[in-house]
Amino acid sequence: MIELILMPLAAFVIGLAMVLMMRRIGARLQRRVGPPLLQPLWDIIKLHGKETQTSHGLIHELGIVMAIGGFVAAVTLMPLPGMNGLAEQGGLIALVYMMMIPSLGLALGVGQCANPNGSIGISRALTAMLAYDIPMVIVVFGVAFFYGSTSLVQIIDAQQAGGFATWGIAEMPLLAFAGLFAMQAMLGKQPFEIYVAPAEIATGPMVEMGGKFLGGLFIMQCFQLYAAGALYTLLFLGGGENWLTFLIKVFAVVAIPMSIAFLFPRYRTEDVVRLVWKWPAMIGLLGIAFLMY
Amino acid sequence: MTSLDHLVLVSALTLALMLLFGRMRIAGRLAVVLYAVQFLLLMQTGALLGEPVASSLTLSVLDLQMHWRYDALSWFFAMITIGAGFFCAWYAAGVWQERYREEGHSPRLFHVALAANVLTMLILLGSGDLLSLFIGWELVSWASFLLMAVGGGPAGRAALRYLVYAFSGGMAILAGLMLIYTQTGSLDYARVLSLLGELSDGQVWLLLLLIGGGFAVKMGLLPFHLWQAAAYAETPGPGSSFLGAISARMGLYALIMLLVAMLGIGRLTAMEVPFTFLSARDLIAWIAALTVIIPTYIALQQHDARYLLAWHGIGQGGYMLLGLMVGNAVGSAGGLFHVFTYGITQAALLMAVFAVVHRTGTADLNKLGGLVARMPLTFLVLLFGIISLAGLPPMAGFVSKWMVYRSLVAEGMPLLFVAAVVGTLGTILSVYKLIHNIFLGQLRIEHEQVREAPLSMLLPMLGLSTLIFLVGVTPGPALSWVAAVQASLGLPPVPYTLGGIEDPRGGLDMLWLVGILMAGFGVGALIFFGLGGRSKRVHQLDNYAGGHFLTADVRYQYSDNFYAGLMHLIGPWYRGAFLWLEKALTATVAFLSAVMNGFYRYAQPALFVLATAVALLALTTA
Amino acid sequence: MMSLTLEGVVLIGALGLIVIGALGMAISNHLFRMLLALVLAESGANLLIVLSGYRVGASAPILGFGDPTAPMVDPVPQVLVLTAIVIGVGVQALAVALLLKVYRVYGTLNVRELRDRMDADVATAAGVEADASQDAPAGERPLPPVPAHASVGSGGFGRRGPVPFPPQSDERRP
Amino acid sequence: MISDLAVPNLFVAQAGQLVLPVVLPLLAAFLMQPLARVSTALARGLGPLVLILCAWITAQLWIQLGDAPFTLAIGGFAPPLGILFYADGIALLFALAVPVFALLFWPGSESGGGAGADSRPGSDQADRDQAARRDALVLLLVAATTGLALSGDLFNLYVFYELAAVASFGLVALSGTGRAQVATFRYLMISAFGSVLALAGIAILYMQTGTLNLGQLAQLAPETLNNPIGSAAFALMLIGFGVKAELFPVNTWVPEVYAGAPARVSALLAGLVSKLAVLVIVRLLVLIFPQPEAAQMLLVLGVLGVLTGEFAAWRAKDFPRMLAFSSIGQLGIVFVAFSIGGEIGLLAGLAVALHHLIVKSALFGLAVRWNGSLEALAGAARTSPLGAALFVLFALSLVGVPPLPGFWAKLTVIVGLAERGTPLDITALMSILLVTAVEASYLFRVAIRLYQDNPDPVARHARRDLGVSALLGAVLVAATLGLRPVADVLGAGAAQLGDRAGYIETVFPSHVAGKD
Amino acid sequence: MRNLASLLFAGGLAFLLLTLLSQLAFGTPPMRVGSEILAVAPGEVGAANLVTAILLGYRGFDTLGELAILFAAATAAGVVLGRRRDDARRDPPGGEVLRTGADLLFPLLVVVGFYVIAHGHLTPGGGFQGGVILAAAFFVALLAQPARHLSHGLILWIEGLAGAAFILIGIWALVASGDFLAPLLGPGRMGELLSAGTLPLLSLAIGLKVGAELAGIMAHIADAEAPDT
Repeated sequence: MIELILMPLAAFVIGLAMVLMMRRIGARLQRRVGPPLLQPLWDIIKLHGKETQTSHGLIHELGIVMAIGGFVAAVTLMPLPGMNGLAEQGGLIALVYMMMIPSLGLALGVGQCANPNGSIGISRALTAMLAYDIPMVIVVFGVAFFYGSTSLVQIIDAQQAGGFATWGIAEMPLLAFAGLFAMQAMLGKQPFEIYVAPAEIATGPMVEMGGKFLGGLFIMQCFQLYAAGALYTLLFLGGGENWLTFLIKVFAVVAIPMSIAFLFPRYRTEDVVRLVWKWPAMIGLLGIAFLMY
Repeated sequence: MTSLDHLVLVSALTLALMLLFGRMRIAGRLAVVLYAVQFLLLMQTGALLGEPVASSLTLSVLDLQMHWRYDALSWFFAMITIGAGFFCAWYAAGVWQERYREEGHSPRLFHVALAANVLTMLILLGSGDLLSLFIGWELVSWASFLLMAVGGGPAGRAALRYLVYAFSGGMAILAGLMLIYTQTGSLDYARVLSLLGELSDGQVWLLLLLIGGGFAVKMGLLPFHLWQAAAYAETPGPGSSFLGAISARMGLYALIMLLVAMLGIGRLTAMEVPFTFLSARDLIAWIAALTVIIPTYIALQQHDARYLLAWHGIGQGGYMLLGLMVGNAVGSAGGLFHVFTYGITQAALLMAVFAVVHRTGTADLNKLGGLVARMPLTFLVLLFGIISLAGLPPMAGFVSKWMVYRSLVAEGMPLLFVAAVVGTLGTILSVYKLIHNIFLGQLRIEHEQVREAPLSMLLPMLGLSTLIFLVGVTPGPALSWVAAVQASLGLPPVPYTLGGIEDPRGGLDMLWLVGILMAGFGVGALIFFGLGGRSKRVHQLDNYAGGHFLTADVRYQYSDNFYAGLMHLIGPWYRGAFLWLEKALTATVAFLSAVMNGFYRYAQPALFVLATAVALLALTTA
Repeated sequence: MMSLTLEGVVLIGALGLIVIGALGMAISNHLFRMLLALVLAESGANLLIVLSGYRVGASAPILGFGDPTAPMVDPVPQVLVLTAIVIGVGVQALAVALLLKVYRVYGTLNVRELRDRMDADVATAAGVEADASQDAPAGERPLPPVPAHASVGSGGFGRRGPVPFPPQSDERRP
Repeated sequence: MISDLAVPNLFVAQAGQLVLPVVLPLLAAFLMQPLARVSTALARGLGPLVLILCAWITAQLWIQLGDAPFTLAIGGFAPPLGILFYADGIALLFALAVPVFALLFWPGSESGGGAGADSRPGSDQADRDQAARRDALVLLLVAATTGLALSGDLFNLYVFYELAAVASFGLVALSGTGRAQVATFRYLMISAFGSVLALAGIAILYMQTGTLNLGQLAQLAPETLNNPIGSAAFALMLIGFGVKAELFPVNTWVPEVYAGAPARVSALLAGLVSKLAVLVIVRLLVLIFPQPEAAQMLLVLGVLGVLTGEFAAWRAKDFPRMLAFSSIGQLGIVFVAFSIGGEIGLLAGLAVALHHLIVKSALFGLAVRWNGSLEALAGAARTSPLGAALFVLFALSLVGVPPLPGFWAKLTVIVGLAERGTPLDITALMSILLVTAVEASYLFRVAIRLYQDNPDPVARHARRDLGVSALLGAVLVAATLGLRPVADVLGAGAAQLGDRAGYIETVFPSHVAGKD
Repeated sequence: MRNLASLLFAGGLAFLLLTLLSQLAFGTPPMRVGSEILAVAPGEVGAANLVTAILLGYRGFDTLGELAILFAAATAAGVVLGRRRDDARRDPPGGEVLRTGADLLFPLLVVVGFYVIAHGHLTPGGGFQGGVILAAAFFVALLAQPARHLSHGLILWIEGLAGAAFILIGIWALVASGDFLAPLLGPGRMGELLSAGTLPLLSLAIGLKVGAELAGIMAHIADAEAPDT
C-alpha cells in the first residue's frame, strides 16, 4: 500500500525536476540562464495562491481533478525499481487507456468554460491525440507481442534478463524510434505543439485556465513528462534496475524531445496527423513485421 | 409445461395485455412489471449453468421437426433482451408516454411493438433447429420493422429501407438453408452439424455468403450497414434505446450459431481465401474491423445525436464479431461481454439523448449546448455512457474492449489491433463532440428555462448508469455468465475473477484499477480544493473572447463541424462507395422493372403467343 | 413425310390457315384486321379437328343415308367442330361489339393511335402530364434517401469530395 | 355410383346431383333477363339464392360422398363415350369455393352497370337490363368455373373454359370505360388465339388417341403420348389454357384488364378463375403428360412469370395494377410448384394457389375503393383503419412471413425445389427468393404510405367490401392457427390429385387390363 | 422488324406443326370412342344422324355449354353496347326490290329453319343450323328496313325460355332416371320424325335459343349508335 503513495510522489518530484530540466535546456539553447531549482514548485504554489480564481462551474473544476487524478492513478501502473505498484493488476493496455483519462478530464473542463476558443483547442487536441496514439499503440502492441505479455513487470524482467542486448531498443530499434516520435507528439512539444499552443494561449484549450486551474495543469504536466519518460524507459530501455539507472534513463529519454523541440517550428493540426500517421506508424508497422516474420 | 414455456407464455401475455390495455395510462407500468416477471422467469430456467431447457412445444412441417430450447447462449442474450425491455418500458412508462400521446401517436402501438420485439427475440433465441431459427429471424425482423415504423414520417422511410435490407437478407438465409437442406437432407442442428464437415470449401463459402450475409444485414456489418443508423435513430425514444441495445445483436447471435457453433473457428481458419494469404476467419475479422472503423468515422460526421449514437452502434457490433473471430478464451469472452456492456451503455446513452430531446425538442447537435447546468443528472448519465462507449476505465465498456485488445495482442494480430484502436480513438472524438455539443459550452437562450429530465425517465437512466459503473468495477459476475456461454459453445472459458481477468501474461483487476483511480481523483481533489483559494463562480459569458465583450443575446458555441481540421484531412475518404452500391442495385431493379413493365405495356400479344408456341414446340421436337 | 394426297393438301391447308391467321394477328395494326385473322386461324383449327376424324374411304355418320355396310368416319370430331364453330361465332360477335364500342369511344381502331389516345386517357384519369406518367415510378422509390435534415452524412458516406474548409455555417452568426 | 332409384329424392345427396351446381346457375342465368322484366326484386335475389343452393348441394355431396373420389357419367352414358364428371377432394373444394367466392364478390351496383364513359341518364329499364345482364354473366362464370373443377372430359373442359372466358369478357367490359373495352378486346384476342392453339392441341391429341376422356387418356398416355407429339399437344394446350391462368407470356392482358375491370370482377378473375385454369393444367399434367418435358415447360414459363410479374409490380402506379402484376408473379410460383410434381409439388402448388385465392381476392376487395393511383392512398389508414390493417396482414402473408400461411406455402415450394435440386430448380428457387424481396419492397411501400399523414385521404371502404376482406383475413388467421389440420387436408387432396392410377380406377372401376 | 420476326415465327410454327402432323396417322384415326359410339348409339339414342345423337346425347352437356357461351356472348355484347337509344340515327330503309324480296324471303326462311331444326336427328342439320337460318330471316328483315327493330323483350323471353327448356328437360331426366340429360321417352323407331326420345325437343330448344341469341346480337349491333366522326 505504501508503494501506491510513494509512486505518485516520486513521479511528481521527478516530474518537477523534468520541468526544470526542460526549462533549463530551453534556456541553454537560447543562451539564457534559466530558472532556479525550485522554480516549478514555486510556480505551482503561486498559482494556487492566487486571489482571483474564476470557475465556470463544477465540471470545470472536476476536469482538473480528473486530469491530475488520472495521472496519479496511471503512474501507479508503471513499476519503479523495487516497487511494482499495481502493474500486476493492470497491464500495458490498461495503462494506455488510463493515460487518456486526463485528456478527457481536461476536455470536459475546457468544454464547461463555454469559451469557443477553448473548444477549438480541444478539437485540435483530440485530433492530435488521434494522430499520436496510433503509432503509440503500434509500438505498444509490438512490445507486448514481442515479450508475449501485457504485464509491464514481465516485460521489464525479460529486458533485464540479458543486459542491453535484450533491451527493447536493441531488439526492436524501429519500434523504439517510432515510439520516440510518438512521444514527441504525445508531450505536445514542437513541432507538434499546435494543440497546446502555449504561445497563443487565447486560442487554445488553456484560455479560461487561471490560478489554481493552471496550477493543476502544471502538476499534470509534471506527471505527464514523467509518465512519458517512464513508459518509454519501461518499454525500450529495460526499466530501472535500480533507482540510479532508472533516473538516468528517464531523464535522458525526456531530454531528447526537449532538445528536438527547440529546433523545430510548428505543424498545423492536419499536418501533424498526416506526418504522424505516415512516418512513425509506418516505421512501427515495419518493426512489427520484422518481429513477426 | 417447462420453465421455458412459462417464460414465452408470459411474454406472449405481455403482448396480449398491451394489445388490450395499451391505451390506458397504466399500461406502461404494467409492462414494466411484466418484463420484470419475465426476467425472474428467465432466471428460474437455469439454462445458464445447467442443461439446456427445452420447450414442450414442437412442430413438424414437411417432415421437418421444429423445436425450441434455451442454452447458456440463449439465456445470455435473452437476459439482455428482457433487461433492455424492462428499462425501456420503465423509461416509457411515465411522462414520456403521456407526451407521446399528446403528440398524436399511439402509446398502445408503441407498447405492442416493444412487447412484440421482446417476444419474437425470445422465440428466436430459443430456436432449436435451422428452420425455427429462420422463422424466429423473420419474426424478429418484422417486429423490428413495426417498432421502427411506428414513428411515422422519416421513420417510415427508414423502416422501409430496413425492411428491404432485412427481407433480402432473410431470403438469402432461406436460400442458404435450402443449400444445407439439399446437402444434408435435414435442418436439425445435430444432424447438420455432423454432416457439415463433408461440405466442400466452395459450398461453405456459399453458405457463409448466403446465411452469414443474411445475418450480417441485421447486425449492420459492412457492406449492409446503411440502413441501420436512420432506422434506429428515428424510432421513438425508448424504442430506439431498445433497438440500439439489443436488436442488432440478434444478428450476432445468429452469426455465433453459424460461425462458432456450427462451422467452428477451426474450420474457418482452415479455409483459405483464394489468391490471398488470408483465411476465412481473417476475412471475417477484417470485415468486423472495417465495420468498427468506417461507421465510427461516419458517426464523427453526424450532427444529430441520435444518428451519432446509432452509427456507433454499428461500429461497436464490429468489436463483438472481432473478439469472437479471434476465438481464444479472452477474445471470444470479450466479444460476448461487449454485447452486454454495450447494450447497457447504448441504452443509457440513447435514453439520455432522448431525455434532452424531451426537454428541448431537438437532437441537433448544432442547436444545443451548455445544458449541464440545467440537466446535471442527465449529463452524468451521458458522461458514464460515453466513457463506457469509448472504452475508458473505469466503466463497463473498458473491460470488454480490453479483453478484445488483449486477445488480439496474444494472438499477434497487429493490424487488427491497430484497427480496433483506431476505432476507439474515433469513438472518443465523437463522444466528446456529443457531450460537448449537448452539455458543455454555452447554454442557448431558448434553453434557459429547461429543467432536469422527469423522474420517470431519470430513474431508469440512473439505474443503467449505476449498472455501467458496477459492471466496470466488478465484471466478475457478468463474466461468469460469459464463461458459461463459452462453455456451452465449446470455446475455452475465460479465467475470470471478481475484478476482471486472470492471466499470467498480463491480467486485469478492475477493483484495484478503479480503486487507484478513485484515490487519484481524491488526491487531485485534495490538491485542487485543498491547496488553492476559493474559486469564484462566474457567468458563462464572462470569459475571454479575443478582446470582444459578449452580450447576453449572442451566444458563441463551437459545435458545427467540430473536427474541422480532421475532416479537412480525411474528408475525401468519405466517399459513398456503399451508397453507390445501394443506388446501383436500386437502379438495376428499377431498370428490370421498367423492362418488364414495357413487356406488359407494349408487347404485341399475338407475336408473343406465336413466339412461345414456336419455342415450346421446338423444345418438344428437338 | 407423307405423300401429297388430296387429304394431305387439306391438312396442309388447315395448318396454313392457322399459321396465316397467327401471322395476321401478329402483324396487323388494325384491330378489325386482327379479328379477321383470328377468324382465319379459328377456321384452320376447326378444319384440323374435322380432319382428325377423317377415315379414308368412309361415309358420313348418318344411318340410312348411304351404303349401310360402308365404314363411317369418326362422328365425334364433327360434333366437336360444331361446338367449336358456335363458340367461335359467339366470340367473334362479341369482338365486333367491342370494336364498335371502342371505335365509338376513341374514333380509331389503329393500334398505335389507340395506344396514344389511351395513354392520354390514363394520364388524364391520374391527373398527371401525359408524358410524365409513363415511366415515372409510382410513389417513392423503395430505398428512400435518409431525410436531409437528419444529417449531412447520415446516408453513409454522404458527402462527396472534401469538406469545405473553413466550415460554412450560417447559424449563430449575429 | 349411379343411383338406380326410379324417382330419386333431390334432397338426398347422390352423385347425380353433382351436375346441379353447374346447371342451376345456367338456368338462373338464362332466366335472369326475362325475370328482370317481370320483377326486379326477384331477379336481384335469384343469383345469390342459386349460389347458396349450389354451395349447399356441393357441401352435402362432399360431406356424404367425398371420402373417396367418385364420378358421374352425364346422361348415363358409360365413361369413355359420354361426358364424365370427376369429383375428388380438390375438385369439390374448388366447386365449393366457386359459389362461395362468387357470393362474397357478387358485383353490386358499384361495379358499374351502366355504359360508363358515355353513360347518359338512361331509363330505369336500361339500368335494370344491364344489372340483369351482369348477374347473368356472373352466374355463367360460376357455372363455367364449377364445370372446370368437376369435368373429366377434355373437350368439355375446353367448352367450360371458353364459357368462363366469354363471361369474363362481358364482366370486364362492365365498367364501360374505353380503356376497359380495349383491354377486353386485347384479352379476347389473346384468349381466342390461345383457344385456337388449344383446339389444335386437342385435335392432335384426338388424332393420336381417339378419345377425350381424361381417364382413358391417362390410360393411353404412357404408350401413345410419351413422345414429341404428346409434348407438343401439351405445349399447345398449355398456351391455350394458360391464358386464363395468367401464364407467361400469354398474360399480357392481365394488368390492363384488372386495372380496368370492376374490382370485384378482378377479384373473381384473379382469385378464382385463374385457379381453376391452373387446376385444368395440373390435371392435364398429372394425368396425361407425366413426361419431364411438360413439367419443364411449366417450370420455365412459371419462373419467367414470377420474374416479370413481380418486377413489373415494383413500378406499378396504381393499386389494382400492382395487384395484377403481383398476381402474375404469384401464379408463376404456383406453376413452379406444380412443375415439381410428386406429392410435395402438388401440395405446394395447392397451398400457394389457395393462399393466393384468399389473399388476392381480399386485396381486390379492398381495391373497390382503393382503385386509384398509389399516391392517392396516402393516409388511407385514417379513414379505413381496418382496411389498412387487413392490407398489412395480406401483404405479410403474401411475401411469406412466418407464421402466416403464405410462408408455409412458399416454404413448401422452396423445399420441393431444393429437394429435386437440378440447376433449373435452383434457378427457380433463387428467382423466387429474389422477387420475394422485391415484392416485400413494393407492398410495404404501400403499407407505409397508407399510414402516412394526409389531411385529405381517400374515401372509406364500403361495409360490405371490408366485411368480405375481414372474413377472408379471419380465414387466413384461422389457417395460421389451425395449420396442422389445414396441411393434412391439403396433403390428402394433393395425394388424391396426384393419384393417376386412382383416377383411372375410379373412372373405369371394372377395368382389367385396359388395352383395346 | 416486328413483321420480320412475326414472319419468321410463323414460318417456324408452320414447319414445326407440319413435322408434327406428319408423324400422326392421318386418315386412319384410332377411333376408340368413335367406333364404340357408332356401335351403340342407334340402340341407345335412336337418332339416325349419329352426329346429332352425340351432340345432344353423348355430348349433350357440351352443347349446353355451347348454348351458354352463345348466350354469354349475346349478354356480353349487350353489356358492351349498353342501352338502346330510341333516337339513334338510323339508315334509311332499302329500296323497293330489297324490301319486297325480304318480305317474301322471311316466311320461307322461317319455315326452312324450323324444318332443319325438326329433322336434326334424321338428316344433317339440327338446332344450331336451323337456329342460324331463323336468325337469318330476321337479319334479312332488319337489313331491308333498319328502322324496324326487333322487340328485345320478345327475344329475351324466347332465349330465356328456350334455354330453360333445355335445362329443364335435363333435370327432368335427372329426376326421372337419375342422370342429367339422359335420353328419355325411348329411342322410338329409327328414321321417324318423332323418334330419338327427347332429342327433337332439345333440338327445338336449341334452335329457338340460337335464333334468338343471334338475332339479339344483331339487334344490339344494329341499334348501336354510329360514331360521330
